[in-house]
Amino acid sequence: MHEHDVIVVGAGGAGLRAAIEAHEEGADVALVTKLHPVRSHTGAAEGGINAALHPEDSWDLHAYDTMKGSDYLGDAPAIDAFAQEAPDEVIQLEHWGMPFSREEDGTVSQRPFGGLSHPRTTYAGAETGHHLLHTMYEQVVKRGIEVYDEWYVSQLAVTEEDDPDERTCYGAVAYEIATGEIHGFYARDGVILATGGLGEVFDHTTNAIACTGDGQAMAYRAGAPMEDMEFVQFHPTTLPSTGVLISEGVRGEGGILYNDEEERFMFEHGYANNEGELASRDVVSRAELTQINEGKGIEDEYVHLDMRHLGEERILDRLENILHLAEDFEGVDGLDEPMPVKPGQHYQMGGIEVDEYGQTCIDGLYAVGECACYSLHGSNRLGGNALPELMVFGSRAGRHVAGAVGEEPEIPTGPGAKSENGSIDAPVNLGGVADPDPVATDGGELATPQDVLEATVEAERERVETLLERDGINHADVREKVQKTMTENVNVFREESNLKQALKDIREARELYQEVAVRDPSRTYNTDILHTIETRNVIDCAEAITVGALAREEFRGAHWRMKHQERKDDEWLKHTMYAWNDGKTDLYYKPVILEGEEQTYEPKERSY
Amino acid sequence: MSTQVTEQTETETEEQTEEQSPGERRREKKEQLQREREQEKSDLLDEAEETVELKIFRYDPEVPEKEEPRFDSFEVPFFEGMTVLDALIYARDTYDSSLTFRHSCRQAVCGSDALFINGKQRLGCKTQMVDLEWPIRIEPLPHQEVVKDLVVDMEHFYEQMHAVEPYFDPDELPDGEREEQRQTPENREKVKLSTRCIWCGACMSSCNVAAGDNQYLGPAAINKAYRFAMDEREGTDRKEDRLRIIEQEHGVWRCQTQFSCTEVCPKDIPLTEHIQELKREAVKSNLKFW
Amino acid sequence: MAEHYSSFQRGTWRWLFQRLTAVFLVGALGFHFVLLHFVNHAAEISFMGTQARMDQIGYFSLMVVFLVTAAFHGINGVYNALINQGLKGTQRRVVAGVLTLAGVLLVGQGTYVALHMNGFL
Amino acid sequence: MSSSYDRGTVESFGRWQEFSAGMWAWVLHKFTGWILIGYLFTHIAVLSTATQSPEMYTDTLQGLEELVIVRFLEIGLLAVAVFHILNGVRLLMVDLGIGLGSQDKSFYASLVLTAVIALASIPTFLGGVF
Ligand SMILES: Cc1cc2nc3c(=O)[nH]c(=O)nc-3n(C[C@H](O)[C@H](O)[C@H](O)COP(=O)(O)OP(=O)(O)OC[C@H]3O[C@@H](n4cnc5c(N)ncnc54)[C@H](O)[C@@H]3O)c2cc1C
Ligand code: HEM
Ligand code: SF4
Ligand code: F3S
Ligand code: FES
Repeated sequence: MHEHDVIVVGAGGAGLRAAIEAHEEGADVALVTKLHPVRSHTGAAEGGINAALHPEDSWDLHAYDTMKGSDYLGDAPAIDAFAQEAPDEVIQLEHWGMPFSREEDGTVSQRPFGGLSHPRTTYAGAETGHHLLHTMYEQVVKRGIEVYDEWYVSQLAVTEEDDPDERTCYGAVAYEIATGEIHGFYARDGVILATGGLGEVFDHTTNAIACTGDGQAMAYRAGAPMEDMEFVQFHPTTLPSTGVLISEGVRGEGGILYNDEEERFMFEHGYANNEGELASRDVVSRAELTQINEGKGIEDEYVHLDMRHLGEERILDRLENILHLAEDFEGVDGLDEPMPVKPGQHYQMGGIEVDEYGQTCIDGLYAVGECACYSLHGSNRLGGNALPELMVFGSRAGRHVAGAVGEEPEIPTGPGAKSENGSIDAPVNLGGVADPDPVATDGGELATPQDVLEATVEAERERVETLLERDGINHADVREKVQKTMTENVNVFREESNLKQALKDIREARELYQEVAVRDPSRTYNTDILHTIETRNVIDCAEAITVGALAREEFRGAHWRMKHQERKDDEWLKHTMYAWNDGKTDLYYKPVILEGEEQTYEPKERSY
Repeated sequence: MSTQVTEQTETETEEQTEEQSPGERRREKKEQLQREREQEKSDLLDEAEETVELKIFRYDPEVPEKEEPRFDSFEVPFFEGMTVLDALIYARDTYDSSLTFRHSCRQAVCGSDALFINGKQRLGCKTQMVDLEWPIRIEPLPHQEVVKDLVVDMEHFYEQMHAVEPYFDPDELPDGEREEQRQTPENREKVKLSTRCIWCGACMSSCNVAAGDNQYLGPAAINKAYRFAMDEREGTDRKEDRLRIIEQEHGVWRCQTQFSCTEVCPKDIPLTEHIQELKREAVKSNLKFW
Repeated sequence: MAEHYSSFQRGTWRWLFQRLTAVFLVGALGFHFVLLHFVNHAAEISFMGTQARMDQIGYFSLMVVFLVTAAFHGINGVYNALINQGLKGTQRRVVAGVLTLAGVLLVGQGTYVALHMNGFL
Repeated sequence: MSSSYDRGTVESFGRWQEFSAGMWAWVLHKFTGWILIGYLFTHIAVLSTATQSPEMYTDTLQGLEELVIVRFLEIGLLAVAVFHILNGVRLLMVDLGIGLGSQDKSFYASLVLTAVIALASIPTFLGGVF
């Protein structure tokens, strides 16, 4: 058994930041990650990192933009903390050596980005995330923080009180990929989940294949509810064949979208008369799909993003890697011709419910980064707001877990925060399958932390044994089924009948999952087992997204419903919560907090 | 949309399965799914105009049939824009789920899938099938120990990367609150290419010198040192220290300018150029001491 | 990792001298070849001719320097190549000794021959 | 338990078919360098006849020059030297950071030039032996 003060699960931007901060506060930290840290998907972020650095800019403007972008579903305490601390974090990155793009006078450059009232997106070429990730990993190396790379965390060791509010997390169980051994990790102070996104729930996504929603699903099954899962951001400019992202930076620099008839449809069809291409992502994605559905798409599939008029010099200076991406993954030369783009799953606004310090309702369990939901992005994330989120909340959680925070959080968590029950007309059962379920264990219930951990390790060993020994179907078939139905039915445009269809398909996938088995008998680097376990998480996440989407009968931010074409503030200014307790699920709501430090945010119409 | 059609068939299956036990129902579903999948697979193979043969290196120290390294062939349908990684995933998900390789981002930023493809180190996700000669031979990176199938042990590579003290370490920081260090755009331009490394290990694998001398820092680590040594934000003292590290016994002098590192680097980093520049910097700094 | 941190880096000097001698050798070797194979046909070489050339102090010293640089360049080259193949420890010290000795003998014998040629000995 | 498969240097070096320009240049430069230093030793040994007597020196040299095989070896030596010089110059440029982008072209150029010079020198070298 391994023992540390703090176990950080996941070593993307959020995990690394949390580990560094906890270490600075004197904790003995270990990073446990299924990929080597530099392989995390934070490295794929292109556009930039927002922070109000300029003297003319201010944090409350940034906070306001973020709240407006969230379509008033963000919680003010999180948004205020975020906007206030983002500048420090960006400067901190610079001091750690991050190679930001520079102005002539040697200061860091900032560019305009969609939904921002001031150019405050700091960037490093079109590979900001790569530099951010590597810069922070370098700092981890400098500090000698222990990294267990290629160790897959498959289970949290959480006590089993009936009320999740009373549970405690004592650590986690990790599967050492190279050897197939299962280890317990005892965390004296806490476990921080930073496992990133869940793009694998869909089949057209900008996310990595490793983005399988592990953290969300693990915390959820341990009792921490999922919040606002229906809000999935679809990025308007991804390459049609692979889902590779063409950064918003292209539009930030002046790139233009055209339909098949060479119309600049963002303006000509009035989707966003002021901001045009730079309107927020949900607006642009819907505009594109509407064009495509109206038959104005190119090959009925995509639209064109043109940056040729920017000139070779500017493109090479600021967007060089976009040229490589278009060339390598789509065979298109961006200097010569427009690039084909279409919307693709990009970011999960919802996630594990946490307060503004990243704490879940379970004692000792934290979540930060894309897998968490402090309700910063609400129903729609602004471009360039995720990277500062990793930094700000990573560092807040790191400080908190190391015991360096005195204040009480303002955002309530857990079932205690429930304001109202929810219900949907589900066509099938939700949650766990009734049979005893040997391949999907939950936590154990025992007295001492070590016992809890031991029991969880045992359960995990059993699960892996079962998967290895029995005969059954390939998980890939199940995963594909989920991805297909999600892409077809829970996409940008959502209709009741489709959502119900998706629930049926997911249920079917869940039942099929009872039959999965791993064909590879080896203990050495068995990725078959990992992917099989991941698929379980994909199913749970898919269900939560769909349930949320079916429940929320309004159109807000990224969530669009066919029959509910307006934002209904009277009824829906609340978070959708979806909780799991021993196989049974519960849908409920909790209020949105709009009273900020400086201002109370008044919901206004969101127009760009 | 085809929603309606699916819905109909769905209700049918549901009605007819109502009297069955859950176990039976599941088995039936499973068979049905398997039939569907098989149909789909053969449809895919038919639909694709061409198929490609992949010859993939297999090895597993624990599985008797795989203890002796061998090559397995897989027939994969070819679609336009298909990359080697796509083909590998297809082969794994369709034919043999024990086929093992690293992958994640699919867009050449995570550095997981550097492989030896048709005799050259390349990223699977960045290599278009049409650009290769068929059949395609896929092996793990040479000069590294194979853990299983296409997975090599990267530990040594990481150690070399860590050996050059790969972290920013300025002599001093600005005093002002929220004040950044200044760096000219020219200086950023100078280090820009070197900061692109994704730690894929392709360069190290291609270098004969690294193959012969396990302690050689290797092109990636030297490039990492270059990234910091040339960054004007770090002071001159630190730069001297960095030069001392790279001109050690197994440092830059080992490089025989074979250029293969530069040729295979998927991020187009001019590695040889950087190594050579460091050699000259080292000579210059030593001349100063004279 | 690093083995010695003195400001006198052997690697540096050997590397640098390998290049500097190479630059010199381009001229010297070119000159040598042209003179003894093209201007004067090798087949027609006789002691008389050699002596006539070697009597000129300039030519004589050029040849000696040529010998020294070529010996250093060649032997250092061989030594480098062996090191690159992973020669270390005692083995390496032995090889270094043997190569240095060979170099000294080569230069010694060569100079001795040259002195014979210009009639000094 | 996990263990791994060490393919060994032999297998790794067995990949010479897959070598690229820079690697061949390295191999050839090594090879020619070794020949040259070897020759230098031989050369001094032969010239050492001068220490015995002027006649012996002249006889030895002229005697050797009468052998066809020696004439051919001399062409080989020229080729080796020319390649080493040309590629050496190429390497010096590389060290100075000049023209790294065309390092493969300059290698091919060295090869071609070497061949041309060696061929052009044949009449000179073979003059008078037959
Ligand atoms: C293509 C793309 C471009 C983007 N561009 C921008 C941008 O310009 N600006 C911006 O602000 N945001 C951007 N984003 C969003 C932002 O990059 C992500 O939200 C953010 O990087 C997520 O970071 P993370 O640390 O939460 O997760 P990740 O970086 O995904 O890291 C997850 C970590 O968790 C580990 N992990 C996962 N599961 C397990 C497990 N079971 N056991 C152990 N370890 C596990 C992984 O190994 C990994 O280390 C972009 C996103 C994408 C996909
Ligand atoms: C005429 C001009 C010459 C030039 C420009 C030249 C250039 C070079 C250079 C630059 C190297 C270093 C290669 C490296 O370390 O990467 C080298 C290596 C070498 N040279 Fe020369 N050289 C010349 C003549 C000679 C001569 C006359 C000899 C023989 C005495 C010789 C023998 C060698 C040897 C043995 C090596 C080492 C090869 C190896 O790496 O194994 N060179 N040469
Ligand atoms: S330098 Fe290039 S080839 Fe080498 S590890 Fe970095 S990205 Fe890969
Ligand atoms: S291949 Fe090796 S020899 Fe030098 S130029 Fe690259 S490190
Ligand atoms: S999958 Fe990330 S580099 Fe290829």
